[in-house]
Amino acid sequence: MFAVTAAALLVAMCLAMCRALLGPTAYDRVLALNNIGTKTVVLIAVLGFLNGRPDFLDLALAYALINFIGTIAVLKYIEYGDLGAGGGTSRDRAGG
Amino acid sequence: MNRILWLWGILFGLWLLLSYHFEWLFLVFGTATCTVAVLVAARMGIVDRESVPLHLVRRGALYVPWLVWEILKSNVRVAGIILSPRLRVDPSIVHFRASQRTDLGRFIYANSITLTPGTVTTGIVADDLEVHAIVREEVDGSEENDMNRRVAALEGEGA
Amino acid sequence: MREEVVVRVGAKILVPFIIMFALYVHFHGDYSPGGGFQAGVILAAAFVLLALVYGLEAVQRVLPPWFTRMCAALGVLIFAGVGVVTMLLGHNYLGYNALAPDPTHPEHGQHYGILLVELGVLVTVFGVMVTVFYLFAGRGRENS
Amino acid sequence: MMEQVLPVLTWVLLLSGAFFLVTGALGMVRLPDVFTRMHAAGMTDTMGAGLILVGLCLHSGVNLVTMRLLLVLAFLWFTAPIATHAVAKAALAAGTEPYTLGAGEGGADGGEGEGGGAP
Repeated sequence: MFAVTAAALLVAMCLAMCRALLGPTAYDRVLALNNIGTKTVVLIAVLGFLNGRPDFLDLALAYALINFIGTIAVLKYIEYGDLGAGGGTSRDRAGG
Repeated sequence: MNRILWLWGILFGLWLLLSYHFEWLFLVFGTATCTVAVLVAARMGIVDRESVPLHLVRRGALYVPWLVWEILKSNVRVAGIILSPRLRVDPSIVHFRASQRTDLGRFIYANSITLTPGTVTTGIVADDLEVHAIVREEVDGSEENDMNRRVAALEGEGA
Repeated sequence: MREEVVVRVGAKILVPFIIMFALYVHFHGDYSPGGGFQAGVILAAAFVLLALVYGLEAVQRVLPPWFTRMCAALGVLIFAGVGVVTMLLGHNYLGYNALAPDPTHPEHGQHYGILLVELGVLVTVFGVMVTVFYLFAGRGRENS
Repeated sequence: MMEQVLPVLTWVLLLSGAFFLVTGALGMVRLPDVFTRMHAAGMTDTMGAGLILVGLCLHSGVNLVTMRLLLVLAFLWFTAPIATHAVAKAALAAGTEPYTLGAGEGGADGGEGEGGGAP
């Protein structure tokens, strides 16, 4: 049954990848990438059970973390054009 | 100061659960680890009422099961929309007034709205929540009002 | 992104847990997948998240650039230093058995030695990652 | 009693989780614009991941693996709405027009204009 779940995950990842490739706006692509990342986290957990060695879960946690921070970083870069900007939404927009 | 100690305790408890080695060496490592984490957080000035919401724990335990049930219901609804042959979407942006008094309360309310598929919080300005809904009719405000009331109650009187 | 309530509160709650998790990954390198490299990356990610939310200046006040550059060098020093210490104790370079306080259990020396070497890796990776992020995020800042 | 129920329950949870995952991914492809796709993405983040991880928990019984699975689940449910909110807010701030019924072409125009102007 883990194999079935893993297959469903792969199918879902392919569909999300289509959206990442097609996506008309940059935000579609970011959303699809974040979604693929979430599915990868679940896939890591399922594959651990499939192999009978469920000790990859620390990796799943680390991956979820990097996925989240990566998404925030990409969005900040698109929105501000500057990864290190401080506060002040309107001020930064006016400056860039 | 009290919050710093609580944060340390929570981190150390999580360390023990993750590690599950009780030799002295690992206990020393755990102590050092949690101290470093708390020191960095304290120097950044991010240990306060918002980041260590101790006052929410008891009432939060009742809120989470309700939220999970809401998520389940709205998931089934959105799955129905997506799987129906002709997409019955009628997206629109609606505004809600959040009656929570603190940023933490608004954080919980906004995230609860986003977690239930069919509604996504797109912006918060003071107590005005901008919400994108996938079907206009289904967001008549009754469920959101219920959620709003529950989160405000979760926040309690002390806020 | 300090004004964005959701991102700011979320980051505030997460950062202490990320730092704790990073060091957990380091200290349990021999029981589960992980070790110094991953731990360094996760630890750096905590500071990257802080810099994304609070801005570069706020983080550099807590973690100045000279400190991260020093970390990058210090880690190599720890790594090589462990090797030199084992040589001074009369074993090979990085011959961990020399570190065992109890000669009947040389595997303890292995454990301590690997932890120390991994600590060097952690410090170096952390220093380099944060330095690279500082350079990227601060790019164009000096010109304007 | 429990020995017979538990595997069946695990199956049900894993399969329904897989169903929500694939439905959500299908929604990502079918729905018309980035804001509506967020709802589909939210489905995979909440129920898809949630049901599968809880199913794995039931399979493994009460031990350290369960604890870690629940930690992964808590982390996902904590960060997914923050990321989705950030995407929505950034898209709106950049001037992406949300798709609405009856104004489908206007919405598409706004989307493409945005794609060119984002950087």
